Amino acid sequence: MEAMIPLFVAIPLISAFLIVLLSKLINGFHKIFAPFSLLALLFMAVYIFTNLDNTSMTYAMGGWGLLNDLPIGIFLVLDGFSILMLGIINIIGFIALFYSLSYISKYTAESNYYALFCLIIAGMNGVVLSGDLFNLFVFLEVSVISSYALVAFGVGKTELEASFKYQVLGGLASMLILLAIGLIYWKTKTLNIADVRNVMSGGFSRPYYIFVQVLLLTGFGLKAAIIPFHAWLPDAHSSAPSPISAMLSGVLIKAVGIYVLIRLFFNMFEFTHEIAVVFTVLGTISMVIGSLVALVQWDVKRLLAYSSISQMGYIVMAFGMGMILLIKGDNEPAAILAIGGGIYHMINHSVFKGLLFLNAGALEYRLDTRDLKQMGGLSKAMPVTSSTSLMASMSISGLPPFNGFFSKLIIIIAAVNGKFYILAVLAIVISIITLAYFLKFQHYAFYNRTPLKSLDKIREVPFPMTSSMILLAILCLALSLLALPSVNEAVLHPAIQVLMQSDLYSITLIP
Amino acid sequence: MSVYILSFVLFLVGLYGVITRRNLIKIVISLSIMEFSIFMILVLVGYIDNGLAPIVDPASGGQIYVDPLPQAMVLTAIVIGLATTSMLMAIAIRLYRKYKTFDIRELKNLRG
Amino acid sequence: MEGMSIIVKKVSQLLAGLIFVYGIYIILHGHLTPGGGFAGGAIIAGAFILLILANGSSALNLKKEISGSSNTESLAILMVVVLAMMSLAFGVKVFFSNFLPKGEPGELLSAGVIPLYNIFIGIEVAGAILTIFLALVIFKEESSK
Amino acid sequence: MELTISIILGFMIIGAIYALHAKDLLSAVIAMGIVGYGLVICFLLLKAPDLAIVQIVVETITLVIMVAVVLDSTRKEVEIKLDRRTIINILTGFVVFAGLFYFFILAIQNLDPLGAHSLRMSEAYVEGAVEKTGSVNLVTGVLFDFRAYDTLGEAVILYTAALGVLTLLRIKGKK
Repeated sequence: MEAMIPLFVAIPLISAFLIVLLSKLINGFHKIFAPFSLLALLFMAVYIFTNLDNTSMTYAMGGWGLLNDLPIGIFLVLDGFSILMLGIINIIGFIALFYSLSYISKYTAESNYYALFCLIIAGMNGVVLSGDLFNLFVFLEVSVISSYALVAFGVGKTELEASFKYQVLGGLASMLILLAIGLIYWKTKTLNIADVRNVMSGGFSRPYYIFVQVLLLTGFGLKAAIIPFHAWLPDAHSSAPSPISAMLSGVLIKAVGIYVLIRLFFNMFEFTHEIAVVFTVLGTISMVIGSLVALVQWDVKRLLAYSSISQMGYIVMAFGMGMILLIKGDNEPAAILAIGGGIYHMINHSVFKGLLFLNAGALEYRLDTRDLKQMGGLSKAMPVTSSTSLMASMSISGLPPFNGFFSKLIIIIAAVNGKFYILAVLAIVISIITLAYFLKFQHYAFYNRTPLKSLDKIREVPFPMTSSMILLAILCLALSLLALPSVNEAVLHPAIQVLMQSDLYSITLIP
Repeated sequence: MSVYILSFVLFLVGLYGVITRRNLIKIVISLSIMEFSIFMILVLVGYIDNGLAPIVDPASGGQIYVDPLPQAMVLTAIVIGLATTSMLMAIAIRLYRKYKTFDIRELKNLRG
Repeated sequence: MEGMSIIVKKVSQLLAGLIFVYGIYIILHGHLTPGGGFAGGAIIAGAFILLILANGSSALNLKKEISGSSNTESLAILMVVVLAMMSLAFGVKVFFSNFLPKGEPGELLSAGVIPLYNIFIGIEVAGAILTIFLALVIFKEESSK
Repeated sequence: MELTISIILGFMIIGAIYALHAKDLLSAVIAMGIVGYGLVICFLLLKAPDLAIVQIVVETITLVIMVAVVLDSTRKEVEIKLDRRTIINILTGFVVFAGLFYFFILAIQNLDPLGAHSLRMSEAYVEGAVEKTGSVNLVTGVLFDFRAYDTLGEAVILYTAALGVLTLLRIKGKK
């Protein structure tokens, strides 16, 4: 089973190259080949997930394993946390690609789109699997460079400007990350995440430690669009083609932003109280400001983009609370709840935010506008889009019985148990504000009657789009099963375990 | 340590450029300058006094060589830099065709 | 873009040939002397760029060239991945394993698969840089029509 | 050694500042090229001939691309008015930079000074590496054997950029 790990990167790479080569010769090759290769990835992820049972696997690239207990090659690491991320990436990726089959047909150079899509998946899988800092950086660049190109895929004014802004801020973030990697190598003489932890535990100077942490926090915070670093997100996510928005908002900011932050700050650095507080504060600020700005948006996709910032705030806040509780060390159940809630909400958010962006794409596909004021009364004309978006909206604003309700509930219970009463109140208030702006979205898009007169011309979107929306909506309902203790134990527990016992990661790799 | 500090000054010059310049080309130049400074720091880290360039002469033994790993990292980073610069230039030239200027303040379609 | 005078064209043809051969030398000796696939590939791309600049883009059929260079790079990088997975066929469950005999260090034919990687990476880099340059030139030509 | 490199770095900083303030975009691009070539000399002094070759070629190609773009469009720098907001921005920037600079000096205080680097993990890349990989050039050995996976990623990045540039420079986006 270990030999399957590098295939997560190799298969999408090979399919990208083959698509570029063969789509000129064989008509429609890309449309058949790309979904199948992503489906294969999805099956592999599910297969590994069912067989992993609470252990972690490592894979030494090139056969260069440990030499005198030092990792000299590149290690790929697959544990409970990364397999969850792999699952999310490949599920959302497959569904978004299936959706693209009809959505992208109005653009030119379709085959390049599919090739870039495979590259973005390959990059994210590489980031999630990598156990080596520099390798992580390289695959991060693969995924973000293909996302720069995909954001500007329509080559209109807005797309190009958004992509330029995204590239400049992304480039800045990459520079900060590379500088941090250089500083880490300077001190520890190693690049392996587990090995860095082992060396760092032998003592370090405090200013150095803080400087590196600040660089990494800023760099990956820019990729994750936590609030003061969010400036690029609303533009990039709203001007990209809708399946790409679903990928960016649903998966990319988590895989290259939150996932790496959590991995580094839980499993590479020792916890420090300052960083834990910074995490919590940044998360809270993102949560509040993101939702307040979303409230006044009239562009559907900008509204969704700001809501992404707000929901990312929930996740970061949950992990920050978990960190603080772990440092205090007297309230372990609450810490488990907080971290588990964070992971749960991360999974849920990628599903419902992906679905919402696909809904917005369906609206744009038929109406050619993203302005809420020009929509209205679409619930009859587009029943599937309307009903699935209603489910997603209820889910994101935390109404039972959808998945969003349970994950938010777990986070709030954790906050109460951990005596963060203000944060608990804020989380509830923001949840209500979220409900308010999604009610606005529902009302103006699907129920309000006034502006659109030629309603009878508008039909439901084609089959690939409706089926992928329905699939995600079912997933929204199904994921609420994770709230059941037994399912929770099986799915989320390995991931929580990796983060709770922060030494576990380095011990399993380097005994 | 003066070389490291000067390299970091170069980094700050690049950062200053990214923040204050309003010209698309100048922003690209600033990012390249930041890149250069990081390459410099990485190569400086790997340097060893009296070390030889990492090309082994099979005949002689017992020599000190400089650390090859940072050099491999910088090689990778140089190629990444080429990739990002060319992507940025492609977008810059397209934006110029649309707006007839490189001024970033003229790009008005984006808010906040 | 107009071409330059006949003297420049002839001299650049000569020089481009020399640069091309130098690039191949750098690639082939990547495991012995400084340089390798990346440097050599970029040098080869430089030779082509020199020819294009001297002859002028209007004189050449760039549409054909760009699809050729893009195909070449796809094929080359596909070969790199195939080479990386080749060791799976040899029964070792390891990617990027150096499965060929190492040979005598310092000889041209040594270091197992490393020279092969160098060659394919060199072709890929040359193709990629040339594709980027040609795309810029073609865009300039077509959008100014 | 340290002095020579410091002097070259000083020139690079001056070149960088000139590049950011030049009124003519062409001279800004050329000044950036000078900074890049200064880097090549530093690489040679620091015993990194592989990097020097790659950097000199890549820098030349970057320059060709940038000069082509600048000559095709405009050479004029945009006007920056020194109104109050800009001045406040620049001043806060300088405060932040001073803080970062101080922080950096504090952070690197206890790290190895130039030339005192010790090998730990990369010992394996030097000691007996020729027998392990068969490559006399250690950098090539690291690139294509010990860390060949990184190199694959790097080639993929260049490939992605080429594909991205092809995608971005289509004349028509929608059918």
